[in-house]
Amino acid sequence: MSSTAELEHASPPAAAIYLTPPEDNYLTHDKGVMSWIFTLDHKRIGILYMGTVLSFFLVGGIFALSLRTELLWYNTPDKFHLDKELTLNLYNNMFTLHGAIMVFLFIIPAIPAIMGNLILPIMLGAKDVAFPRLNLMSLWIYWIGGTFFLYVLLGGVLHYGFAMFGHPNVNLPGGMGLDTGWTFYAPYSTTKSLAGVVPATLGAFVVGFSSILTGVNFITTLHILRPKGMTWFRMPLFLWGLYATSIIQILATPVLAITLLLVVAERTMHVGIFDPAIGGDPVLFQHFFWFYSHPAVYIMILPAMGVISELITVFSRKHIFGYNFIAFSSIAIALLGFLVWGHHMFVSGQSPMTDSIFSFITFSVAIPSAVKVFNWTATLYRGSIRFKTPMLYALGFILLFTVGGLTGLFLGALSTDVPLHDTYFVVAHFHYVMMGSMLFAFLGGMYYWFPKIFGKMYHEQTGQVAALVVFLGFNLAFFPQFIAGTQGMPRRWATYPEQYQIYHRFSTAGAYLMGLGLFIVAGNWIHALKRGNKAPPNPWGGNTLEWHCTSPPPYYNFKKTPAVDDPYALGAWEYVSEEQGWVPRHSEPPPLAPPGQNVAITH
Amino acid sequence: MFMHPSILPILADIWMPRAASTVAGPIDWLFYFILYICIFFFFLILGLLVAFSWMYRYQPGKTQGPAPKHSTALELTWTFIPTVIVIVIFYYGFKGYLDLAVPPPNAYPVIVLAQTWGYQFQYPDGAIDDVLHIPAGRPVELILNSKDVIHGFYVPEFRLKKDIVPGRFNRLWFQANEPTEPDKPYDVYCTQYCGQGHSTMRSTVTVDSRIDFDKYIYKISHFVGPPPAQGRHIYEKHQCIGCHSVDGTRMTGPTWKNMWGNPVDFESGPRLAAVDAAYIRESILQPGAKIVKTFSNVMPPQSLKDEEINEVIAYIQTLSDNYKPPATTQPTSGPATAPTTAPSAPLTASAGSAPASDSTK
Amino acid sequence: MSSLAQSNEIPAPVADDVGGDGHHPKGAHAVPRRILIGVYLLLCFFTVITVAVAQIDLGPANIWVALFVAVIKSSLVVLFFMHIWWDSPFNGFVLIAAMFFVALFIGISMLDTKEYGPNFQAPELFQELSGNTPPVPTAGGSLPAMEIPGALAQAQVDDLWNHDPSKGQPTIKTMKYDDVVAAALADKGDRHLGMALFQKQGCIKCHTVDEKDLPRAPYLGNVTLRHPDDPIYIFQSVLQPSAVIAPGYTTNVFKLSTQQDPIEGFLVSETADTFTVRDVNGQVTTFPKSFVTLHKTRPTSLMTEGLANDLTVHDLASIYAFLNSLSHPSEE
Amino acid sequence: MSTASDTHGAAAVAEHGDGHGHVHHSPHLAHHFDSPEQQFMSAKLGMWVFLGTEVLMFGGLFCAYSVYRRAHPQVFEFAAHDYLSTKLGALNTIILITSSLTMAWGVRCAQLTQLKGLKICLVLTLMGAAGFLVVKTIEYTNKWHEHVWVGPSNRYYVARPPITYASLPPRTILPDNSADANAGTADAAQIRPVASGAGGLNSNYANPPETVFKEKDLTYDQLAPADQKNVATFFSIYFLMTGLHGIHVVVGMGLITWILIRANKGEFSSEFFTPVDLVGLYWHLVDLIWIFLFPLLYLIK
Repeated sequence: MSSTAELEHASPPAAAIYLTPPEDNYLTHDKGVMSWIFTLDHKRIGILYMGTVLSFFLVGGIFALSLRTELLWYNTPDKFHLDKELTLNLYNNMFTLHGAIMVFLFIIPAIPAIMGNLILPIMLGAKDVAFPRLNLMSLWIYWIGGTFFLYVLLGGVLHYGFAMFGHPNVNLPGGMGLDTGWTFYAPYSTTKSLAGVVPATLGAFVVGFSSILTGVNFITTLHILRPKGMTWFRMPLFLWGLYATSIIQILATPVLAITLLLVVAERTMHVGIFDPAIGGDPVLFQHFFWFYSHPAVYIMILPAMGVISELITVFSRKHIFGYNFIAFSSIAIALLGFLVWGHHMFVSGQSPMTDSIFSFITFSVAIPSAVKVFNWTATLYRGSIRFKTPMLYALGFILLFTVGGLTGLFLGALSTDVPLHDTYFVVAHFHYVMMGSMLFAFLGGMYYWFPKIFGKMYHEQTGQVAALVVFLGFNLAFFPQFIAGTQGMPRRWATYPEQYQIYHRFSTAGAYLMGLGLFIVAGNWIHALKRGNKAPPNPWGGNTLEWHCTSPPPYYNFKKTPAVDDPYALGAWEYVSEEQGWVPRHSEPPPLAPPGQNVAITH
Repeated sequence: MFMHPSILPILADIWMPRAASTVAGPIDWLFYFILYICIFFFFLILGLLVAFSWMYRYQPGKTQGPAPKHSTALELTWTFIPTVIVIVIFYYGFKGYLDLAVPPPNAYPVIVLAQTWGYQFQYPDGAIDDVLHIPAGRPVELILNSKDVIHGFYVPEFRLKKDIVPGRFNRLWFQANEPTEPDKPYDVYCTQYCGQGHSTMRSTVTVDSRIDFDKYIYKISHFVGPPPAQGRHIYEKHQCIGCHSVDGTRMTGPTWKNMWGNPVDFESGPRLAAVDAAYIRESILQPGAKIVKTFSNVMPPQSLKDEEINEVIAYIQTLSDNYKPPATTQPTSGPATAPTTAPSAPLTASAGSAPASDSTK
Repeated sequence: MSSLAQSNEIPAPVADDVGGDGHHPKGAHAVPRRILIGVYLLLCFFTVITVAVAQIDLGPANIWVALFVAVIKSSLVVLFFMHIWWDSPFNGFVLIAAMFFVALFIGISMLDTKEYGPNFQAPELFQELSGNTPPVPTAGGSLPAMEIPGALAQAQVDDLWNHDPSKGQPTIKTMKYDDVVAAALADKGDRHLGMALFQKQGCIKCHTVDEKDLPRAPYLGNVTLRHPDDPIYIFQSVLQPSAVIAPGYTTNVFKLSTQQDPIEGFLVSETADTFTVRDVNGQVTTFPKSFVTLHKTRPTSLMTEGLANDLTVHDLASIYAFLNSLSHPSEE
Repeated sequence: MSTASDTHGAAAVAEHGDGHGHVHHSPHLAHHFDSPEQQFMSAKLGMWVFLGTEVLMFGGLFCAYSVYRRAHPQVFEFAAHDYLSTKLGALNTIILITSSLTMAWGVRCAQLTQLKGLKICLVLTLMGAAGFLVVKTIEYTNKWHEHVWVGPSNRYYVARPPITYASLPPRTILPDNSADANAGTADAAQIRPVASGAGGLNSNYANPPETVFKEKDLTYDQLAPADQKNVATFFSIYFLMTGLHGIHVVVGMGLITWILIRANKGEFSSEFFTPVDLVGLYWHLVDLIWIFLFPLLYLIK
């Protein structure tokens, strides 16, 4: 706790803002496609990640909407006189690809790979991540993995496209869609499934390595490249979140890799580790899979929590409350997250002893999460809250995460989990946590750093409206699923008893509403990119280091690294105007920079 | 000790379905206990957010009061309280789970045999059916096996769920005290994704009074009829009906209509001039041996006795248009007189006939 | 290249929150020759050791010894070949953390698969906690009392017995089997008397009528459902117990190499390597087939002949009426 | 965690503070580092973290190994004793240890700018790796000729649908359609524990029967039915573990060759030997994993 003492006597921020002329920032530093594909600059890599990940998000979203549409009627195949076999298979493919693409290609890389790459080094005061080449490699690996999934996708589209017109046997080699569920449960995935399990698992395998390399890179960067004054307890909480995430990425992902390799081996060579027909044990597969995939949930949520910590404090103009507790709770969650995987297997025939142990540890994870929520709420106390778009998302995050976390109590308790397991209650729960919370943090962060990354301001009101639409849509889509689940609606069902139809109707309506909101968001960003106003270096008055350099940042982030102190001493900035944003207190507002000439604001 | 859901009637109505088993009580109690905790904390957080957002919203000219950066006392408080709460919840969950885990020794065991995509329930005396009947007021233990992939067994009204894992023998037990209303059985759902027919893999469970249950068991365990009728019975009770149609419609497996005696093509290997007993027998015992063209092998090997296989073959023969019943055999659908060794209860080919013991009296 | 050009005039960020000696950059320590050689020899030595130990049969200890040696060897490699001895401790910490999580993973997975033993029963711990403990098989002789639903008090039994209308009529042992059956078929019987006889004659000692009881003989609670309109079967079972033996109630006799007196009873089940037998006292024994020296089945039932000798035809019919009433309580 | 890392930057600062002029002119210094030491340390930390992931990846296979060995100890005794040659295994261990030594020596040479020694050591290491692969190939070919390969090409490969409770022996001796309803009540309650014996319920984890074969070696026929099903599984695990390790050896050879080429160009000196050190670490990890694989696979007796 010595660091807290440091924070007390933190010197006012050195405002060594170095304005490079606009035509020399990382976007304009080099020209040409090659300069992007082979770039070693962490910001450009982040941008490339952003493009790819968001396009995969679009694909996953389209699947989501289409399967919600199929669920509008409890008996879609009969109602429209469709080929039953075909419709069911199609639905299974839709929810599987929705899950697989969203989890492996969107949620996991979204915040670490996009925002981590864009922001981490600047926030840390470094010129780049520790291993720029490795960073570029992880991007390429991600692309390769994505191609595997695209291949599976294409295979599915071809197969079912032709099947609809009576040619059921058109297949790409080993790639007719994917119908195992994103969990690849054996023995279905290793024996019965006729779909493209091998390419899909290989894809996830490859993407996993991209995630590992990112983790290696971030951990090394955070350990070695911390500049003068950046002690561990002066690191912004977003970096703590990324640090915890990286730990999970490097410790858990290799196990996923070996698991998927075993699935491929099982399917191609019948090695008999998971398939009971040749002496294997399906439950062992679940141990393997969830040893990665439960910590993966924290890969998704921890950086999101980091983002929220930044947003809350900046937009309530107030020092974050309980810095140490938030920081340590991130690490605690990361480590405890490794000890709870078995709560995915309470009804799978796991031994009662193991069930009980896992249930107990699961509850212990609830505590640091609760601590975070209370700290964020307390940060608002006596603030001066500005409801900019990022702040709306942050508040939305807190609510959704509260719901998601609390409903986790039902599933962590052994006896109540029994009726709720594998029902829509679980679906709603993890969408509230993974989708709701993580997506809200992601959008909030995107809005928050948009001016810094692109040097353009988005349209505020549109952003706020979109935020509300997304929030309403989300709750309308997923809250009814809690009720449906409690009433007994099992997950992954293409057709279902009629009594659940009403909930599905609401859910689908909400999904569409949310889709609409997201389209507004996209429109807002594209419009901002094309003709948004020029962004000031510090539009929000944040005090973390990325706000100490120009927007967009120069190629090397900092020529002279600013002295670092308490990242949340927001009092050091004062608001000037839309054009100039916030500037260090006690300094005359800088004259507007004439085009093509740089002005240094000195302290 | 149970907090009755009707404390919050609205909630009670929309959440859990009616509780029909003895294990449901504690589970529901814990559910509503947690639910009230959730409601409290959610509105606590919501209230704080709204209050703070309003009181401390940005107003030009309004200066910002001093606020603490941290308060260890506060931190410890809101670390300690959730800890206590989760420990309490864990305890009750653990307790309820143990009651679920250990069946009483006198439980009535029923074997649940799952395959893609249907259930088969085997009663201790060997009777087999595709729907579950259980005696009221008596502990029942289900022994869950799967023939192929992982399936699930879920009865919402009983608050019971267990995966059916091939190679393992998961068990669950419960006791249902109230017989179900006539024709209103509870649903059985498959909750573990098992492929194409996952969402159509459903069955029903009926709670009978003791005497009705005895009658039911008697009825299904003494089905007697000429071989084709027996074959039809097996066709219905052994889940063939799930994948093979008898009216020519294409389902997961080839239809049985007009199969007998007609040529058939295979995915690999020479074409079979005419379907015969040998081929059918092989297809039942080793479904993967010959796969009919345009179909894929999702059928698990069936464990039928020889006479049962012959009965199925006899039934399949009757399904071809050019089938002429031998003069000695009776029409398959009509009532069949039982051999003298069997109880003199007139039974029809389908198990849905009148309960036997009614006709005996 | 441009980067290098630029890097020259850039005063790069440096860490200030750290201490340490600047002269030997960590990990850049050149390992002395003798240490390299020494470690190498040690490694070879331990390889020989582990192979040698494997030849000795220590039972389960073998694997632990082998693992212990392997740990020693690996730590030698890590410490000296991989420089951890001189390197920053954190690098070693990374490796240890990785090992720790592997141990965690293996440990818990093993815990589950181990816990999920071959025996179907949940572990005792859970049985005690949940209070559902299976019944202790009753020792020979002492029979647990079994109750008929609404059983009669001894007084009522005696009363019914004393006022048996058929008193004085010829008893069964004086008649021919066929006459008894024919007469009994004609008689409707009195189910209350039947109940009394069922208790008095001690049928209830073996035949259960409540499924909650552990049966020592065929369950009679629904016998007339199983044999509808077939009183002859019942009569025969009473008069000539060994004529038809209910399936599953053939008496098996096993002589075991391990004990003197044979085990006698009903064969409950048989697996690839075991028999399970329940004797007339309800005691259940399971023993491996390899112990069996002699196995034969008795042609006769455990139910002794002539239990009904002193009864009359009316009594016999009454017992049937009683059993029938058990199967159809509705027809009160 | 923080203290450990903080000692990292130390050298960097100190070194930088000493203001060695040559630091900034080092041709190998990337723009975002301030001193070669900092760069060196981050490289090493990164490598160690990566090695950690390698350990966890193999950890998955070790987990499968442990679970199946615990469930089927006799299978492992039988298969390892009859089909794995301790001699070849031990030979390979020695070979790998030696190559580890030469690699470590190579690093030493690089640190002392003895390029000739470095090249010799690297060549020796390469030869060691090649030798290891040769021995492995011999073992694999033997397995191939003995028909104990992976999956169906394994002579012990048994594929039958999972045993179902209904098909267990006890049900066959229950009356077929019983005249005896209590066959289902008390009887079945008694059946359960028995049926779960050897070869019965949960064949995956059934304890092998207590009949002890300690005196003479196991034969396949002496294995419990449940175990016989898993002999092929042992070979699957064997091939997966050694195969994945072999792949790492091949990758290592590639890396060493790359280092050798760079050494030929004389790129390494006491100023800059990071690549040699990192490849060294990788190679030692490969050795490390084998140190565990050898007793676990070859020394089961």
